[in-house]
Amino acid sequence: MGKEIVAMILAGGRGTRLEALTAKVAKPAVHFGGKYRIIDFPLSNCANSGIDVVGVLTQYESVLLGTYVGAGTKWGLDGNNSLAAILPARERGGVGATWYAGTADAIYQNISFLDQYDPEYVLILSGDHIYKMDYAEMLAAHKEKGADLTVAVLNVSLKEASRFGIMNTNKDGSIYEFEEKPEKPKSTLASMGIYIFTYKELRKYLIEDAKDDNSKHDFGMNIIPMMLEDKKKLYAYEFSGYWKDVGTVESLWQANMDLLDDKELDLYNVKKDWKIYTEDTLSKPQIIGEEASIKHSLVTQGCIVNGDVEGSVLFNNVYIGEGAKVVDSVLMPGVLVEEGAEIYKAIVDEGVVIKSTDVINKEAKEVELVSDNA
Amino acid sequence: MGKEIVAMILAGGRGTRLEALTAKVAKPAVHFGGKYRIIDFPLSNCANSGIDVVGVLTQYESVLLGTYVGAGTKWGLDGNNSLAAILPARERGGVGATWYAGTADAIYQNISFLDQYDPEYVLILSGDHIYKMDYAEMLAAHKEKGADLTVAVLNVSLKEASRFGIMNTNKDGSIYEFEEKPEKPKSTLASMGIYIFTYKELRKYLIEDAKDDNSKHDFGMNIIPMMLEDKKKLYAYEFSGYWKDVGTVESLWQANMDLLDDKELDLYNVKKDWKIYTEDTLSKPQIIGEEASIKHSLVTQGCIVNGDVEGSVLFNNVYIGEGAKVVDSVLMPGVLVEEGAEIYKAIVDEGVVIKSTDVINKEAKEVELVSDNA
Amino acid sequence: MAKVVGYINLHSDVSYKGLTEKRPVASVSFLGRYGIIDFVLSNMSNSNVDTVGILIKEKPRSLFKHLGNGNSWNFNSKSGGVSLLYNEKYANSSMYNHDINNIVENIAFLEKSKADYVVIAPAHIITTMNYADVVDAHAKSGAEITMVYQKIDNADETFVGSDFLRLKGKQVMEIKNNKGNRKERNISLETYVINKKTLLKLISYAQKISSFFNLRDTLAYLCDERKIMAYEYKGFARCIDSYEAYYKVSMEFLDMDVSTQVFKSTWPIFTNTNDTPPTKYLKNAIVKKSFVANGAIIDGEVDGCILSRNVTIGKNAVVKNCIILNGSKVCAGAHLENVVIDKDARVEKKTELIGEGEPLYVKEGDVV
Amino acid sequence: MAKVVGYINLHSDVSYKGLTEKRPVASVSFLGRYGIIDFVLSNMSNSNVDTVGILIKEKPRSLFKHLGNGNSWNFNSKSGGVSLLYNEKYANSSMYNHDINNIVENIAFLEKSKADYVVIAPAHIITTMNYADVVDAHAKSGAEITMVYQKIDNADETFVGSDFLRLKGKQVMEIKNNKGNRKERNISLETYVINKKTLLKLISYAQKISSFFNLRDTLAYLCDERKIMAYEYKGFARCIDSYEAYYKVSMEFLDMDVSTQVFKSTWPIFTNTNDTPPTKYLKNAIVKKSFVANGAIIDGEVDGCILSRNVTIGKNAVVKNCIILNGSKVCAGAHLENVVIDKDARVEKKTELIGEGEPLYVKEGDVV
Repeated sequence: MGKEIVAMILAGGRGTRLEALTAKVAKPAVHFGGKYRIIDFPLSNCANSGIDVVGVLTQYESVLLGTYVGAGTKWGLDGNNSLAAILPARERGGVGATWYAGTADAIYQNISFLDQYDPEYVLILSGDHIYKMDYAEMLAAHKEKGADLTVAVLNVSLKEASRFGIMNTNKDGSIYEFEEKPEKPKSTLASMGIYIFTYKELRKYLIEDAKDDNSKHDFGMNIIPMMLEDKKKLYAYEFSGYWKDVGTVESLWQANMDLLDDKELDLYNVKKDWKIYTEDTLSKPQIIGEEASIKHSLVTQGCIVNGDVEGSVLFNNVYIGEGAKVVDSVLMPGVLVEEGAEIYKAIVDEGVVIKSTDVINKEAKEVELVSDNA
Repeated sequence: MGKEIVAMILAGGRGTRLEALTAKVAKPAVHFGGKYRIIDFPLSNCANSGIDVVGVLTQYESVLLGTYVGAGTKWGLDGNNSLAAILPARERGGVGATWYAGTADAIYQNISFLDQYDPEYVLILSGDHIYKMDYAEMLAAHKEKGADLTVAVLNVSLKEASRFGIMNTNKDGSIYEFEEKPEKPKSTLASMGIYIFTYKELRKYLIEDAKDDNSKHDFGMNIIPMMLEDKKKLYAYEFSGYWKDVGTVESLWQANMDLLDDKELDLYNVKKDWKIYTEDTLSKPQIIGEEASIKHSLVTQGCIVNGDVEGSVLFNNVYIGEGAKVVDSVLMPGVLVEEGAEIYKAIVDEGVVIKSTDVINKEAKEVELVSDNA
Repeated sequence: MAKVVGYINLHSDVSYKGLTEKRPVASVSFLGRYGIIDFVLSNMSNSNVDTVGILIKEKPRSLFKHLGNGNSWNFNSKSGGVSLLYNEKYANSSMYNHDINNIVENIAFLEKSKADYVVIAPAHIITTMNYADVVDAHAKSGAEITMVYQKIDNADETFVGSDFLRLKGKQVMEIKNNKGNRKERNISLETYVINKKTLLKLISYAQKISSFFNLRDTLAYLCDERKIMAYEYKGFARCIDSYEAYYKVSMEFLDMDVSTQVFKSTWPIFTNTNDTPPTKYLKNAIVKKSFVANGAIIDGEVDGCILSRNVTIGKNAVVKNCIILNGSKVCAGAHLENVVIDKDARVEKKTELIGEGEPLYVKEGDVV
Repeated sequence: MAKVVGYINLHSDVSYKGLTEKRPVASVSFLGRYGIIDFVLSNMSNSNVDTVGILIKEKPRSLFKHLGNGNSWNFNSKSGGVSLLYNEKYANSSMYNHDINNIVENIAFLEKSKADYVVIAPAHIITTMNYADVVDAHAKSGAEITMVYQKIDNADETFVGSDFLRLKGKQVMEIKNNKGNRKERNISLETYVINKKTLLKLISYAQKISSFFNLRDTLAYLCDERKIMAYEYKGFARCIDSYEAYYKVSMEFLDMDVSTQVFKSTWPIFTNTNDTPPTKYLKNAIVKKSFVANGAIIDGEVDGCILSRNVTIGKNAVVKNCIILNGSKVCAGAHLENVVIDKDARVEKKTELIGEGEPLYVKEGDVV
């Protein structure tokens, strides 16, 4: 019995622009929002969209990611017919051991996984975007248009457009041209790196692309241009709402701050039915001491707060000593801020101890990253 | 809180002597005993011995193995403090992408995984042996002796001894010499490839071995000789009971046949408390037709038998047509034997269709392997 | 499909003599491998109804055990799942222990659901019904209530005591009890699709009429004033409403023409795992026309039987037309015909047991 | 440690007024994040007792939900696990609905276990007891029965109505009710280690004496003729045996010296996950000396409180010395002191509620 749709999450990249934060974990496993890891967002979106087979393609520091994804239990993907499968680069019979060479190559190397489910459609996702999206609606649009490929796009400002891959479309939403980071953008529809392919087309193009030694084996650079050239039916699907590629320390910080200001990403599920699932941490309750002051912040279970916290996001088991000041900062799990220490506009990596005499980034112009892995 | 012991199962090898059976799956994922995969045995042994963190090291065709092991649910290893973690070869921060180069190197590449659990002892297992063993008893022996390394050994016949790695021991069980496949064995204590190391010793030797470019990075060839040279405390732990390394088509066939003859491996749990856990297959009941005859065989759920079956092992969803004859054979999942076909002394690979006019291996001298992947 | 929530309705008067003395009908072993409830649960799962409430009438214990966390039935453990709805308050007062009171006692289950439609189905009527089809037809018809029926021509033999529907076109005019005095009937399969809002109104209305009124009574009472649509189901259906029917339907499945109607690769029947090894046939085994579950060890003659998990048939024992439940042992040389043996019983060496007419029943754990 | 099976004994007369009207003591919310039963379950898990039977007295529904498949308590789902043992037969006859009858009704649980020893512990006495230590001492003493006690010097204030032990050396001579007329007492923590064989004999013996006899009665009856060992437990222990005690012990935890005795990294307290986001503090939040669970949104003043999951405190609301359970909402400008608010209630804008003496109680779902 074939599946209608299978999702493949590209989670192999290191994300070097996140510097020390990805020294020991893959980017999709980076902490976000006081409680989550980035990959919780595409995985929860899959679960909430009713997609029940999800492949997670890994290569860089995949152990934590692999055990984190486990069998998909955290997202409810552990029924008899549902699954989150870790797909590492590996040695294959008749091929040998090969690493993933590009986004398209990674999917190509897992054609036998896809064939096993014989899906009509394949959803390609990135493991490092923060957003809530109903892929079922995108699939409905794909089916309605009879498309070979549907690309989710976001209407960005003209200024930003030259940082993105831009889809130039006709009035009916069909794509006639794709420009990677155009200097003079003709449109403002930026690709979100979210693709729904009709699988038999995808399969054909992946096999063709794999034969081409000059190809970068990349969806944006190779597969989409090939399909446009062949006059395949490519459509843009416009998404509106919060979406963020947290590619840099600055953008990761900003995305955390966005949560404090009620941007469109609603973790509190006011619109119901779209919870972001994550791991359950075994921690004591959040304890707020007698001398504490907390404003305009997210604080999660396991924290002990005795000092002043403002405009900040505190992850699991963070400890803030008396008289300490934490302003506009993101404190990853297990950070210990000793009495009287001060931190401004910083991301503090997992487990770091801030000494009582430390004053971090008082100027607070740029975001400062504090890590033991620096 | 450190774990007392963590188990690491080496499951990366292809097992080329199993020929077509491992064309598309790693050896530990090969089917065995009508219902199981080989890796069910070490994993069930771990679960039954009370070991609750198990790493499974994969490289060759790891997708099926990875999704099969999942989060360890099949073996009950899915509590809040228990885990079966897939550890593929991968790209690491500061190191780059590296394949596993040998048994010791595979463990070396996962030192950070082990460090995370800070175990006192590490149990190294092979993913392709069939046996029931209480590792807790072996650990007790290791602790009692104050050993740095305990090697499980099996007392084999003198004739067989030259096929194995042989441990030469003193009266107190301490190992003074290790000989790999000796022509003239001094003892008959064959290494089973099951090691308990005191972790701080293992860690030291792995790091030392990794620096040596001339090393094969193998436990038997490199680590054990180094430790013997350093006069470390190595002890043999004698195991008695059924144990089989199913390395060849012939030995895999034989191990299946052993189940029919009440050898010491008891799947029916007469000695209780030592179930071999495996995946639950969604199949209809086993249906035996009006014209069927089945003797001296194992037949599992989902099979439909209308013909004659004798001395054979039938896996899930095997179909035997009327008048077909299946003798001394192992039929992997989904094999379809048409009416009137005959099969003698064969292993028939997953999903193979045996045509009604086929007569397989009537001579029945050697075991014949029938596979579509040949 | 629109948003649907399911109820499995275990409130009924069906019982199977000794088999249901200590367990509810829903968890009686069936075809060696299943519990009776697995079929309706699998139908829910295969129809993508992923939130299911089980209206438990009595003896909840074996159901807790059988259902575990519902993973075996393919429900997403986050967005859906199985809820056990038990009416402790009325458990021991039979007149009040009915489906409507159970729904009311556990009303939070229904209220918090965002479903538009509710599917209600019993466990003891075995079908392979796709509720998605019924819901689609229901939605198209514009009706608030749809009842599923099957046209049968042996209503004098099966479904006696069930309801039949008097129809006018596709509308239900009357709901009456099948007394078995006619062959052709449009038999109610006790499967309903009701708009969630309508169901909420219905239960408060029912409670006003009489606190003894169950769902069936309410629908029967209302069908002349409200439009109730009828949906004809043409697939496989068997009503296991007595010990005799349990035996008869079980035996019917040994006919491949019957069992292939139910066991289809596109419509899996889910159940829980038991980690039992394959069945072992020893040298004296002669097995024909039987269903055999895993873990059995057979060294005798078995013909026309259903053997559950971990059954042992000793050397040269002869077992014909029997149903033998989990863990029971038939010792060497025993001779059984037409017998139902409950769990963990033991038939001693050379014992002869032959059921005449109605199959003999051997109690759980008995030694005979 | 030797093979041990655990019973969590929910048979007691303890209740917390409104809080236990619809749920058993075991599943009452505690410290924002837990159910009362989580502490004894975690003790079992941390002591490596991996097979646990829960002797449910009443209102099983919320327990089914809370416990799920037991994974949250770290029980290996294959070799151990949580079994819900419910005594349907006697659920509505209070004299017969006691622990011994429950054990008997569910005797298969005990019989199939291969344990040598049985640990029995209640849910409403909060400890961090390592049962492995008790079992070791029990095994060494050679006794068949061991009772755990704590020496306290405020027996006039706490554990009133509990038992105390009269000891001679390490042997229990008498078991009597603590009437609160003395400060120093060796209080029974209702935690017993009994050899499995002895327990089996004990329950059949108890039934012969009187079918009203529960386990405590039986031990009290027997302690002059049988050797019962006493084991002194010196760790943290609080008895939550009333609404007042529930409030008082909860508030005590806000003292870091108390809570650090219980929350230790080597002794995790397990509970189930609820997938709630972090607590959100808005610009007007002033929070001090409080426990806050995830999912809360706070824009007012909170001092000396325990807030459960998904609580909302509106702008400039003032909440002091309150316990607020899941999903309740305190609207802008309200003023609360010394109040316990049950789940999903709503305190309207500018409402003032002040508990004098005993804390006020606001019912589940109420709007005040």
